[in-house]
Amino acid sequence: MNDTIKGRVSRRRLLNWAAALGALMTLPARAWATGSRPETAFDATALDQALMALGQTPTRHEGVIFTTPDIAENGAVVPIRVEVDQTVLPNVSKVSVLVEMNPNPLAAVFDIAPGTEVYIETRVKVAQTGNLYAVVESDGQLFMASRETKVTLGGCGG
Amino acid sequence: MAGRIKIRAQKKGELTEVKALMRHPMETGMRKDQAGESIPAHFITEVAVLHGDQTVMQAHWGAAVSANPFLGVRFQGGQSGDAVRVVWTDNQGGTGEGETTIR
Amino acid sequence: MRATLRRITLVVWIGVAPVAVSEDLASVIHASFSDSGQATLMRLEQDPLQQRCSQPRDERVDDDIAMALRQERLNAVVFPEDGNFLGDWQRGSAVAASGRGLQSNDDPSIANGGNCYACHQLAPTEVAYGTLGPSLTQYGLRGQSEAMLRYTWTKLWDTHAFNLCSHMPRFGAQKILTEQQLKDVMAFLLDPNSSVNQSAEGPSSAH
Amino acid sequence: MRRQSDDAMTLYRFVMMIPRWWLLLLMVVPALADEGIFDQYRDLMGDDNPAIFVIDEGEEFWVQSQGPSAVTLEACDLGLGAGVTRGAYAQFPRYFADTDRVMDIETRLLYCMETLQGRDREVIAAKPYSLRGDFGTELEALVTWLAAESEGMTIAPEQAHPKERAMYAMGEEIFFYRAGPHDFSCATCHEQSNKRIRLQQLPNLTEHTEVAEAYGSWPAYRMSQGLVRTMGWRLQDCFRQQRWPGLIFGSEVSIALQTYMAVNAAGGVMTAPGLKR
Repeated sequence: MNDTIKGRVSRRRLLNWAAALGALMTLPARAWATGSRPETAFDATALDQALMALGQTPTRHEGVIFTTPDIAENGAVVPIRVEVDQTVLPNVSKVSVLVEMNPNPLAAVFDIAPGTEVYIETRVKVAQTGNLYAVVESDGQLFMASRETKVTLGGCGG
Repeated sequence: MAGRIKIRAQKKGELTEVKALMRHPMETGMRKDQAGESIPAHFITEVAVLHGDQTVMQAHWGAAVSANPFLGVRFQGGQSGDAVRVVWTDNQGGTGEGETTIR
Repeated sequence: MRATLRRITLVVWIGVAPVAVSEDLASVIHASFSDSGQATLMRLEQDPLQQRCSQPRDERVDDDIAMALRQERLNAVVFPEDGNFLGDWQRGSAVAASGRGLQSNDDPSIANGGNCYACHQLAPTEVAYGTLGPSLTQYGLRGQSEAMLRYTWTKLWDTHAFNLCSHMPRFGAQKILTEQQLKDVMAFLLDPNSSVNQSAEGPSSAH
Repeated sequence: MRRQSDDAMTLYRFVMMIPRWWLLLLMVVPALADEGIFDQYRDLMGDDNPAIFVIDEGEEFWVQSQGPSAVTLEACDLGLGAGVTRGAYAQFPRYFADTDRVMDIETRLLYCMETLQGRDREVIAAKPYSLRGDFGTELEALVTWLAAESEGMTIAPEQAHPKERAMYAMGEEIFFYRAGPHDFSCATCHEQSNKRIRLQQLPNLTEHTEVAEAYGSWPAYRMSQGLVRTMGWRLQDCFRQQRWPGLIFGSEVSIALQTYMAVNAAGGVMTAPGLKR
């Protein structure tokens, strides 16, 4: 990471930032429709509940390309990637990531602007071995892919 | 103190690839400290990636995103020298911001 | 050079065995640690076996003292009073999986684990196993003859009775596991129904 | 005899019962069981290491005026002269005439905080490392930055002074010292190559290449803890898992073992801060 900047924020920058946040609130409405935070889905304590709260039961679709490790070195940090084959799933506006065995399965929802690739990388916590789900919204319909990730115990006192 | 962000933004053909690391504990609220006291929930709830003044992606996060979160996204239309910003807010009212230019 | 020096030291040790550690080293070690929960400074005192085994692997020699020590360990093994070696394999499976116990931060009122998976492959469905010890998958194929039961019990109770200076803990002799836990681990190894003695179920579980 | 051949027959039958796809699996499993088991995970992780924040924080602590004397640490002598940070980490542990003892970088930093800034050594030594729920300590940050100041440099601990050589010899003795209810020494896990504990690869710390790679990658960001940990912490936590009492920060045993590892690693390259499970 050579090309980085420090984010320590001076008062002046903070003011700039407040302006940016203002812009963030108003701009998207003009450019594209971002969803509000799906609180009910985040509060859900079971996978079915969380999926229901996202709108409808998603259909499995090969166009959702979901990459997770088969075995994670540690459950606290599990790298994941969600991509979509846009020739079969066009106009994707939303990507959600769920972890079946977590106390609250919904981990993250990404609102995608038109022109943004459907390509999300992040790292999530996985409480124990189980399925991870990627759910995408394409033309108002929900599609998903799932993958099992094994979470392993550490060595000496695990 | 506002949280720090490290960002790389690189032109890859038609696309601009953004990779960001954010300095944040992402506490779930379910852990206890050494003394047995509950550690309060403290996690980023909203993140946005902006190209110039256009939001290319906005995310809603729960506490299941890992500590010191990593985010990678790709968008079309960026030019070398354009500004890319990542901003976040957390459940305790904290904020973070980072900015870089596309290489 | 250093290895040669060590070997000379070793010869001296054996001559006056088993006074191994210089007072200097012992006092440095004592001054470098502090009581922490159940892990007190008492634990730094070496017994004769620990003294004897504090050498690099490739510098251990098999001599009369080693033979005597082995015999002493063998004589000290306590077999189950009721003559019953085999407990519940499922409980044994849990003992094998748990690595907690006897650390400074462990609650002494909760049973210790055996942490077998740290070093051994056991049930083939568990992929997170260590390789410091040999694989024990399909251990039950060795049968349940009296000799096999006594051999296995002895290995668990005090491995040094057969293999002096082995890296494995003395689960019985050092009271890491209770007699009942040892019986359960015995069943985990030897019961034909135990997961140790099954084959992995299919692509997804072995994956 | 009878028994043995029965067993052999059972084994033979068992092998013959295995369907073909199962044989394929048998070929796959050993491959997974090897070092490469986390390759896929590591590939997906990439090299974005959150320790990058801690490096910045350490540099800021270095130039921050603190303590009754209200001065920075910039006059601290880490062995290469007052204020020289570049390459200093790679030469620790080393003998310092001003204290007449061999010091590791962590105790040297405390010495500077005490002598330059007038801070209470005991207070800092009482909590050098993060506890659960913390987000890093000053010492962790300083050590991380200083390790980054040696990135790419050759590990070259001093061994000229008799006390430095004595420290190495003591470290070697301690490495093999078995004690505690489990009879564990450092060597129990770290004197053989190509061994794992659960799925974690164990470095052979008596072998140059492996100890160089291991020693040179600390301090490291521990993903399981969301924190950067230092070599001093690593040793404390090893002894906890060895079922020994608590290793005292800056103790002779801690410095002796660091000397043992650093000298065995000499000639290797500093790659810290690492990214570990």
